[in-house]
Amino acid sequence: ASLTVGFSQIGSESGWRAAETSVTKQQAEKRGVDLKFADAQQKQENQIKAIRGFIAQGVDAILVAPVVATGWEAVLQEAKDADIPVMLLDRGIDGSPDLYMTMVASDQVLEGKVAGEWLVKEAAGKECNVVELQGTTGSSPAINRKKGFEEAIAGTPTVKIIRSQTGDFTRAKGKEVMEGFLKAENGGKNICALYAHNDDMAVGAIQAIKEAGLKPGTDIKVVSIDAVPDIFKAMADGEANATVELTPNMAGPAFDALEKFKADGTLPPKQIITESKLYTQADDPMKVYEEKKGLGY
Amino acid sequence: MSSRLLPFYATLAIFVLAYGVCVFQFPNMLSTRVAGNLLTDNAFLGIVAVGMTFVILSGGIDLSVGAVIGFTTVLIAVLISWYGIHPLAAFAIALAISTAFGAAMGVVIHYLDVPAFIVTLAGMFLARGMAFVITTDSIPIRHEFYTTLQGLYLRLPGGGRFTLIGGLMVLVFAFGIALAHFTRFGSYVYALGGNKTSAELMGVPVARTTIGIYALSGFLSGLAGVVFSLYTSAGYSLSAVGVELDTIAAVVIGGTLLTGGVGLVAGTFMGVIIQGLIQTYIVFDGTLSSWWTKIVVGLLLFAFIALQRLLVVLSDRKRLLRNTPT
Amino acid sequence: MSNPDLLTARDIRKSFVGFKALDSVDFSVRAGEIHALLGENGAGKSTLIKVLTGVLRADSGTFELNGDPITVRDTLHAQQLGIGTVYQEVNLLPNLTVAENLYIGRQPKRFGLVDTRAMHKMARALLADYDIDIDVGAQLSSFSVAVQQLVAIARAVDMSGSVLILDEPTASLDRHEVELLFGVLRKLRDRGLGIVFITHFLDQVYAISDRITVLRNGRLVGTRETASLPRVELVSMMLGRTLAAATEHGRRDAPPHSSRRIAFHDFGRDRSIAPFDMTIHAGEVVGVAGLLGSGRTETARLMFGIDLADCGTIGIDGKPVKIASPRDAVRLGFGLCPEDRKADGIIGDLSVRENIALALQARRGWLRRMSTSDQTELANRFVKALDIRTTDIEKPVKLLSGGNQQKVILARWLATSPRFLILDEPTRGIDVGAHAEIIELINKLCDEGLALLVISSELEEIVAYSTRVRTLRDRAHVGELTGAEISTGSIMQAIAADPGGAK
Amino acid sequence: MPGLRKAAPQLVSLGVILFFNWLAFPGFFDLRIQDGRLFGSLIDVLNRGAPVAILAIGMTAVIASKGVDLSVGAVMAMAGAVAATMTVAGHPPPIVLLSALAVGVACGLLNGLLVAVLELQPIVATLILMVAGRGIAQLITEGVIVTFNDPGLIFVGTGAFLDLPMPVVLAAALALLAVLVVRRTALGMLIESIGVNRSASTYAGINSRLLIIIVYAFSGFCAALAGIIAAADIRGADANNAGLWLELDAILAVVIGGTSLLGGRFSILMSVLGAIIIQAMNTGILISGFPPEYNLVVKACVIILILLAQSASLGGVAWLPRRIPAAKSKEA
Ligand SMILES: Nc1ncnc2c1ncn2[C@@H]1O[C@H](COP(=O)(O)OP(=O)(O)OP(=O)(O)O)[C@@H](O)[C@H]1O
Ligand SMILES: Nc1ncnc2c1ncn2[C@@H]1O[C@H](COP(=O)(O)OP(=O)(O)OP(=O)(O)O)[C@@H](O)[C@H]1O
Ligand SMILES: [Mg+2]
Ligand SMILES: [Mg+2]
Repeated sequence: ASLTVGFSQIGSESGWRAAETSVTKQQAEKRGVDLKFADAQQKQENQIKAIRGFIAQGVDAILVAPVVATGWEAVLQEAKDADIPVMLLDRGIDGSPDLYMTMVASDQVLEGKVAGEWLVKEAAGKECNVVELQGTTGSSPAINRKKGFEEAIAGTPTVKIIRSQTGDFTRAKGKEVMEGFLKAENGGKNICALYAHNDDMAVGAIQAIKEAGLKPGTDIKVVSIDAVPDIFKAMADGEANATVELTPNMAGPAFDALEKFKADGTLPPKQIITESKLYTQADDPMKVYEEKKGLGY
Repeated sequence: MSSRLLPFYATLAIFVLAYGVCVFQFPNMLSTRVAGNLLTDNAFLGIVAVGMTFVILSGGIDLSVGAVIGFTTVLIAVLISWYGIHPLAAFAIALAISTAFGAAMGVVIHYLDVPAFIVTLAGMFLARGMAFVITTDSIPIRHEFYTTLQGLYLRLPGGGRFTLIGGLMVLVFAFGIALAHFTRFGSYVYALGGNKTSAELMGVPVARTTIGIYALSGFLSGLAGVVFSLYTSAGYSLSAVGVELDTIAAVVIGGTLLTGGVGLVAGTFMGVIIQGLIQTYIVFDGTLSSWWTKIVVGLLLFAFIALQRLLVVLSDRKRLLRNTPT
Repeated sequence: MSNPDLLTARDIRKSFVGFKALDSVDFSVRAGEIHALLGENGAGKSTLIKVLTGVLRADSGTFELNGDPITVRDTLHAQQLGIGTVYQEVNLLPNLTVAENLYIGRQPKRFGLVDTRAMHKMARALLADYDIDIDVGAQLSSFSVAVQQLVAIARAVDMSGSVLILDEPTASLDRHEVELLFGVLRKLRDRGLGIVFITHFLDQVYAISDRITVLRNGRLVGTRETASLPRVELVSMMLGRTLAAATEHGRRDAPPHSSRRIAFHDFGRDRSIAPFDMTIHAGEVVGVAGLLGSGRTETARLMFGIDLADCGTIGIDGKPVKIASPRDAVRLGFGLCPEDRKADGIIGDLSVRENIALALQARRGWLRRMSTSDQTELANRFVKALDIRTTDIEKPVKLLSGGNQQKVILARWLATSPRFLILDEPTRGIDVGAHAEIIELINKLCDEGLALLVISSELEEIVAYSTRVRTLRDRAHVGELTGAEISTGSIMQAIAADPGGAK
Repeated sequence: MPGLRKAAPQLVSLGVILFFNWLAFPGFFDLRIQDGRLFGSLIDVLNRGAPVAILAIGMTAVIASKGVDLSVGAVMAMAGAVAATMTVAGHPPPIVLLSALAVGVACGLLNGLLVAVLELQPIVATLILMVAGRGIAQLITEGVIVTFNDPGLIFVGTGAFLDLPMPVVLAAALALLAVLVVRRTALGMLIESIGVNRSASTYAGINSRLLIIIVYAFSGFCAALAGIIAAADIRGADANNAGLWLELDAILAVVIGGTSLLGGRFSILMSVLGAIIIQAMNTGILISGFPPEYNLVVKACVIILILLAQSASLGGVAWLPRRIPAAKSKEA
């Protein structure tokens, strides 16, 4: 019989998230898995409800993309009591590793670090004032990507963050906040680089930079995270410099592990960390753009 | 009396009908597990909704509840995890603060005559902002007491659990019903919602009642925060975002009029459960994409409200004919 | 036997922006007396009551209760001091039950919780004094204005330890209920209560009061023993002039039936009012009489398209027309002054000017706005014609006294130069002067060719202006009196004919 | 027009906020021409405030009729989604704009029908579309940000007219037009009348049902316009985030502008002023350099201060004696 798997997704707040959902669905279809999808509309309580619902339905396994690291122990214990394996996507949880079978995630701190290291190299010892567009206040990618970036530039006093505000992970806020930064920093002349916690904010900020009469990518370097298609277009136009990939295919490895486990009981490793690959203008951005376009970003 | 209960019966009838439809489609939904989950998963929502019912009955609104829940979870987590305070003491502190916060909003609303919508909107910003200021990290709570509390549940035949927090919600509803219908405070609340000027002329202590109502809502939001922190064993500044709208929807689905003065606490219980049912149904269905989820929730919301209106209007007509006084 | 003063107010002053509502007024009520407080609309009677009971704060002045100086903090405090009050307009809570309205704030308790059973029992006993036997657990809003008024009175009476104040309590009551109320008041007076009674019905004043205080334009005119004050003198005290004997109108003769007429045929609505026929000619005043709940208001609502008739036809000057909404009615030149002016009449926050222009504007459509100067001109004209007392026409209409609000609504319809005007209790809460003016106005209007349908509980008034009187009973039109048949006696007989039909 | 005296608390609030902005950033009032349009923080305030101002214009009418429209944020997302997908599909800008605006009007009509004909409570009636509308927007874009490059559409968001950014021009034009329509016709008075007492208005022969539907349709139109501007500004339709929570900002703007949530008297220009005040505060927070954790706390404090100022200027602060509103004692 084919497997029935429940997937509790956070929501559809960004293009990347939508891509992850559609890739997960594609992966399930490819393997003949019957995927039960539940969108939590950004709410942890809804995710918990969904997991409980999956348990009540008696699914064969549960995928969860946890909206936050804490707060899962009770409900995952219930799943465990019901002998339903749980696999975490995107991020780990705070709690005993016994509660889940495996976790497929990127290293968010590493993502920030990769971006930071790229910038340190790019600045090459010259003075570089960075403005930072943070993700949604309190969200774990915002916290971790900030942390990783700060770690990477910690040893280089010439590279420093002069302004940091939240752009809520959205294009519109990214643009608005960047406009403010530009005004406040002498029309942008004090700014050497922009670090955005996701590409959407970077795309918005690029427009703000252009409208202020500066050249994004040259006057102000732009580095961001996620690797959504639109940023590759900007890179192809020379308006963005680098992005760190966060793959939307978290479910593939999870399904692989599940299938193996169901076949012969092999337990997968507790952590499957996806690659945080750096893309720069040198990586033929147009080609990547074409590849990524169909993934449902 | 029957006129007051009418929307409640309508809602009850709709719920039974809807549950029947669900069970017909997914036989698994008729289980103690699902029933137990409905209570546990909606416990915090139910508890704030009781407070919100009082607020709305009095003709006001409280947009701050979700943020107060978030703030409370953070405060409790910080008190326990960082300062090593015993959870019970942390609960007491959190409840005291949330009650005072509600009372303060009540004071502003009454004495400065500013619309509740705006005062509580500012309250929402403030509570959420204070949570951010304390910490933006999500903080796990590891304390034996928590484990003990979480372990307290009745196992129902069929694998369901009647948990402590589910039970607490039921208690709060019982308390709310008693408060609304069997105390003077309750009649003052209805009086304010019916007509504030008349209430004032009839000697209802408007200031005391208004402040009491918002303090109650603050207290119950704090209690919901406690429940939420038990539910997740964590404190997180972004928890319970948007819960105010879910709560208002639950109250309104339960037959309470936003204009105030009309409604039942028991109806709110039905509203909460109906919302939980909608979500359970969507999870069981499992084919809806993110966007269809929203659309379907909207449509179901509409269906419930329209059906309820229809029932009320129909029986209202019949009633008028009978109840022609001298 | 002059009893001691119970509640005394001295040198009370109260100003609202721009003018003095009370100017150095002295007032006192003795134990064991019924004291009538009289004056024109806007004289300041209600304001005085509000100041006495803590709703409004006087600018200056002193109060004494039983000789002790007091400061009434608020209405609750007034109640605690034993002052029970019924304010003008029914000020109860429509969404609460009758019993809750009677006992809010002092519900009986058992084990710390409200004892609903006991409360209902007490409520039934209390209302029995007023001959009301209703389900006290039902919402107040499901009862007629009259019942609500009686509930308010019963509540105030029950709460008044020493002083009872009634601000126009009889406005929506009919004779029977007024008699009951008076019986209760006399009993209370004999028990030693001081009762303040505001009304515009002079008959009632003479029937029940011991002393009379008259206010005019916020000033005290005087306090007199009722027995020694002739009616004519009282009226001149109130108005500051003598009233032409015009009130004592002779009955009017029906005008020659013209072809200009409005005809309702077989018009009715299931369970609301039985189908009836009625033809009203231009220049005619048809009075409508009936007991409370007999279906008078229903008739008006049906004619004006608020409720839809489910059978029957309407013809204007012989041409069939359709009325599916008040808007249709207005377009055909109908107008309606509703019974409940607070809920259905005034637009409280809008100015007197806008309230007067509203119906005309609605008929013109939103595109053809009346210019502000036209509106002002219109409003000024009617303020003068109807003697509406207001400091200026930009004042929100809710700040006007009750009687003046009524006149504003009348002005709203007159401004549309209607062909057919329905007045539901037009003189409710209107002072003697204005009362006479309105009756005169009704007569004048119908001389000008207007067709009028006037609903009123005051039979003398109906007799005074009606060319025909339609009588209603149990939601059906049961008869019509014309010409010489019209007298209070014959009307009484017609509307109460069936002893089982009404209370 | 409302006298300056009536607008005093709002103007003072704005002045104080701008003063603090200037303290935080001395270049706040600098203006220069950049690529044919004015450039500077002050312009940013107007430009960023434009969508909320436009929403507030529609919202004012709705609130005046004793309603409220929670769906405007979702309608923005829908209109943006329609505009973007149609543009990407190659339709010319005029058709695209008309279609997007038509979507907004249709949404408004739906709200209006629910409120006026089914007589649902406005908050609930519009909550339905608030939830479902965003879903529909995402359905249209399939959850992705639909990016476009059509200069015509982009002009609506980032172009300039007389050196002023288009959003500002559009908001100003709409405000003036709305004020003209509302005050030069009887619409304003009739809406106020319905808002104060719907029953009495109906008795007076006003077609309150139709008017309510019109008011919601207008709000839908405004929301669609704001949605088009928001999409054009970022050259993409972000169905997930466009207009998110802006309904609250719009309501706040109306209330700060002094229109009562209980319906009745309203002033469109004051609501626009309210929107500018909110944006001045937001921009101030952005350039102040405070860490973002403090954003909400600052915002809350500012709102409370504005309300205090307003309340005090109306003589509402009566701490000591119990205040029974004399004006209300006659009115329900
Ligand atoms: N809150 C207020 N603000 C301004 N003016 C007011 C206010 N309340 C009452 N007035 C004015 O005070 C005057 C006295 O009003 P009041 O209600 O006392 O009259 P009244 O004698 O009771 O008349 P009626 O017989 O019509 O009820 C009126 O001119 C009225 O317009
Ligand atoms: N919405 C309602 N709910 C319950 N009862 C109602 C309602 N509307 C009217 N009634 C009742 O129907 C009866 C007939 O009403 P109607 O107003 O026509 O009588 P009326 O002869 O005009 O009496 P009144 O002198 O009280 O106006 C009244 O007793 C009234 O209480
Ligand atoms: Mg009066
Ligand atoms: Mg009547």
